[in-house]
Amino acid sequence: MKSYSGFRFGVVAALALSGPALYGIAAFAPAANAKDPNGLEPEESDTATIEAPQAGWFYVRGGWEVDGTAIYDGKSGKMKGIVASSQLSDMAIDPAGKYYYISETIWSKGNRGTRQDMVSVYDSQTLKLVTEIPIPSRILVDERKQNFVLSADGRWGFIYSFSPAQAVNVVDLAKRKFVKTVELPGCAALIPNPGVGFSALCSDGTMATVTDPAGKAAITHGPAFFAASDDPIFENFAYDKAKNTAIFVSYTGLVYTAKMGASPEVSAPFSLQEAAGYAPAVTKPLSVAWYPGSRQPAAYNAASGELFVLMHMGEYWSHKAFGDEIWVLDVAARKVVRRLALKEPVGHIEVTQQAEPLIFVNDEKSEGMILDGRTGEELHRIETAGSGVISVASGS
Amino acid sequence: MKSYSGFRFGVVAALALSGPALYGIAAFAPAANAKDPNGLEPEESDTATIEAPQAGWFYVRGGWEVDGTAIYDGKSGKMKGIVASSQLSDMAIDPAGKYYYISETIWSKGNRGTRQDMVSVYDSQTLKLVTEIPIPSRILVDERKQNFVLSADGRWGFIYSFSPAQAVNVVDLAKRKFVKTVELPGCAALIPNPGVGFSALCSDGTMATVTDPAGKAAITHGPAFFAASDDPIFENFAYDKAKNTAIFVSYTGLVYTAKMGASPEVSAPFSLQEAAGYAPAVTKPLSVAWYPGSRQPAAYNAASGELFVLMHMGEYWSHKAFGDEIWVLDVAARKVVRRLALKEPVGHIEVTQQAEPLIFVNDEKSEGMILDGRTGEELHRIETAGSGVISVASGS
Amino acid sequence: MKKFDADAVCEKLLRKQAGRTSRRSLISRLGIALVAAPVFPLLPVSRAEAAKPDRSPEAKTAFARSAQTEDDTECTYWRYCAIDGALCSCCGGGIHTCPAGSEPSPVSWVGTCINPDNGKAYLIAYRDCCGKPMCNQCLCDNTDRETQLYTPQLNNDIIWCFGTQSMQYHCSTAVLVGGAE
Amino acid sequence: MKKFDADAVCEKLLRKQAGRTSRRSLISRLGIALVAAPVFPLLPVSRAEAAKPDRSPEAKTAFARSAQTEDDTECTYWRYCAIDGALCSCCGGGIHTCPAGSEPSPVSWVGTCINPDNGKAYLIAYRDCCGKPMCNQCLCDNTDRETQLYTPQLNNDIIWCFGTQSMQYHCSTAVLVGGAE
Repeated sequence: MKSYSGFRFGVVAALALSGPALYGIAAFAPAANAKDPNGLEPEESDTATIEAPQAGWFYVRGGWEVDGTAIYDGKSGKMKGIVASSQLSDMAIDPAGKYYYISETIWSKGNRGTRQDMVSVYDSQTLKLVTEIPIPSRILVDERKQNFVLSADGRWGFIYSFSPAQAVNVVDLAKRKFVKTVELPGCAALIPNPGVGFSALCSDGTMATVTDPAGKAAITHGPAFFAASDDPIFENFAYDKAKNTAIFVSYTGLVYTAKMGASPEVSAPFSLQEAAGYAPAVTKPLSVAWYPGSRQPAAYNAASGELFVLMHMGEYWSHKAFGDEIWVLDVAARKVVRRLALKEPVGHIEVTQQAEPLIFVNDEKSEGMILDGRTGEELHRIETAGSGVISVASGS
Repeated sequence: MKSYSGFRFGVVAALALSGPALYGIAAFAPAANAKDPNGLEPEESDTATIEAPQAGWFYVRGGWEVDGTAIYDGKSGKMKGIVASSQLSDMAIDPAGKYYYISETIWSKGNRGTRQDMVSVYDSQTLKLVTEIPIPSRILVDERKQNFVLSADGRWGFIYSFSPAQAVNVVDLAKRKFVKTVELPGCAALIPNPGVGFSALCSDGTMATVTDPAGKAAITHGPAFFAASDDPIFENFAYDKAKNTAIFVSYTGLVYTAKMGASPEVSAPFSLQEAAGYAPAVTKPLSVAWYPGSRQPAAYNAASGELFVLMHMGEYWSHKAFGDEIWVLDVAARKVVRRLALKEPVGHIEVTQQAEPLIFVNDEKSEGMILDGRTGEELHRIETAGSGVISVASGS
Repeated sequence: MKKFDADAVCEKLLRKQAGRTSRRSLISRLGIALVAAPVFPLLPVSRAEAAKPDRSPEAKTAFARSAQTEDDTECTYWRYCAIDGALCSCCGGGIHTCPAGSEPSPVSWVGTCINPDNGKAYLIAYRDCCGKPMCNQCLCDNTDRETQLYTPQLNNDIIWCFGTQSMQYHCSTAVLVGGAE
Repeated sequence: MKKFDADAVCEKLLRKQAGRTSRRSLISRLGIALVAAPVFPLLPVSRAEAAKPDRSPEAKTAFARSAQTEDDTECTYWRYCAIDGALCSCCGGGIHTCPAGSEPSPVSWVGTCINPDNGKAYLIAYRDCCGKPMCNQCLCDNTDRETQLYTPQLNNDIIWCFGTQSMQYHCSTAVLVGGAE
């Protein structure tokens, strides 16, 4: 019987055309009604749309070999959809909430053929590709969010490039075209600088500021303020939009804040460990202490002014070690106000910009955990959530 | 210091050009000698070559999201290299040992753009891409070796296509060009048929034989011999080159042999379970028995005439369940001569064509295990070996 | 176990399709399969057995005996008796809804699943949603009456993305097509 | 800790390169970085400290204290103090040999690693082998003196495949360039 009906089904299957193309499908009379949340009427296929970016959503990159950036609703822990994103791509979210921008590099034959660098533009509600904006180049590196940032008004996209010359490609997102390449030797980690352009951290310990990047693109360097090779600052900085202030953490746990502007002013640093009642951590070996670390070590909630830092016990130069605790730093008070223990070490952290924030962390095995931002209580656990960097839509 | 020397190193690093391009590197005087297997002299970069396909090698596809087909030496358990192979690709090995052929489908922009179907030709010793042979189409499905087979002399490649019409694309591998498409409705699983063309299994329970596929491509069907939907034959057949015989196993464990030729002759089947002293397994529910199953359930060693079948306890329609034991069937004697217990369930099995064969099995977590073909003793365990289908170079 | 009239359905479907041009190339390819179909001899056992559906507990597969009708984000949901892949219900879509940005394939493999609430069998079309990276949520691989590539419409390994803009596999839906009796 | 003359080396390397055309475009890009280099002020602390290398056990990193010289297929092999990725020694290649079909990148990030047998520091070039799918064997991520992208030559996350036919990352080698003193 199965060989018979199976084969005949095949003909039907090959013709079971979906959706509006086919109403003939109603020719099947549904069987008697029975309890089922989905009903037992013949159905048509359709496609969902989703809301514009929400304050409670997390965006999680799949990982090295896993394409896509999954959107999770923090409250329910459910997936909303996936933004297509290829290996080593970076995502930026339109501040107006209309688009997701993916900066990516695709070869015409997978691992060979013609290199194609582009910003792929996705509609935020249909998640459909709107257009591609070709760009000349970009850096190929994983686990970074600072290689593709937007101006506060969403007009300009700044894409870091390393060929191996260091530069920034400027894209006009309104006109959807590449504008120019600004050479920026010795610097990386693009920092928003509203009304000015953008800034970056440099290997000479300074911050560089690029004024009018789409125009004259003047580059100025402030004074050296950190030891770029001795005690590097994690590129994974935080940014407080309302205060127009960037917050940095160094490998030893020095916390710097920078008031952005044409000439950013950097504060004298303070020690994260001292803020928790410990001695400051040092750069020399054989000194075991709590250090910040992992792939995405810090996240910031502007509403509370709290910085969430992944910490682990170790020696200096263990800056990629996964975090065993989250230290919650009140940046203004220079005080660690909470320490949240983690059930297992995690490699990335992000926090929503809500008054009662949610935390997302993930580990090497792609396990994602949504935690209460105050208590650290685990609210949801998501298998194969993605093992890459985590983003949130910026708060208002 | 680090910031200083680090920066200056950068300049050096950016200029540390490799290999023959740069002898200036000898300007560094090596430090005093000390014990080290690799020496302490300045070195130049080079690239390895490997031997032509060896009887003791295994070829393991990475898996769904993992590109590449890794070559492992069975004796040492070491990787020899990787043949580039993209998602859903199939590999065939040139019987003369000169080339690896990858039948693959690549879009010009990853998940979008122009579809490109091709046979990519790799030199077996340099593993470099020699050329690409465009073909019109191929099936997109994972976990199969029967969708790309070669003629015994290596002249012709037969590539299964499903668009959703069923067909076979014939490629002239000597002239490196696509020849023609042979429509083959209702059939799949390409079986070598030396001197004739190829054969295939069909949904009507017959075997189809395509004579002179590159020429007139005449299709004949033999009598129906299996119940294609009731008790399907696993496509993962075995083939004995010396005897020109194909060996098939059905979901319930019926074993068929087919003497290939212009009109293949299929034997009456026997029960694998009976061959092990059990009652034959059945198709009806609630009957728990040992069933064959998994993704690549059977492998054959022609020297001993032994078929290695992955078996699990379960009910009918559990044909994808991973194997807990390997049953070694002496096909001619119709007797299960050994049962090898596995430490954990595995999804694929392959065996070398040596007089003292080695077995390769792998699991969902990409763990690869090399076992002694007689005792089942674990000789090597390879982490992230690949989770896809396993191949060996065909014996002489 | 299934006795709807496939020939009549095919004819209806074809007539509906005849006037449409957008899927013409697809149809012409399908035409091949249709024309070829009558060539295959049907096994004599088939018609006899088809006349006597047996829905007794003893005739149910292991899947059917433990299937439920409450939660379509679990592999045990009754319609998933032959699904393979990520459940669209876990990926921002639904039982017959593709997640945003993906597109349902017009052709699919099928299963015949028994609803435990009423004991009746239904024809389920497992339409893949295509054009987004694989959704790695709720991976299931159920295999009731699942066969090999020579019977493709009953094989759940094939990437069933035909006639879609992109053939990238995203997730699978389980669309109720009708009663299978 | 390191005191070889980088300027002199650079000059030598550049002179060697001048007559070659195949890598011209690469060189011209490198030119940018070289020209830009002198602009950066050097931190005053640097020169003073650089004069006093300290190789006492107390000055060794955790990696250096447990490094070995016997087995280059282990992450603890001394040269791997700042490697990130798959060891080519486990992938059919060797400590300075790319596996068949892959190609060494002419540029790389570097590490300064201490050989425990003689206590001396060496400059190691971590040249990526490119053009084959990622080799998933012997994955290591050691981070002695590893920094961020603004100091790219000391960053081990970048795909260091420049001037190669394909930029696909396959595995990493640890080529001994010379003594770091």
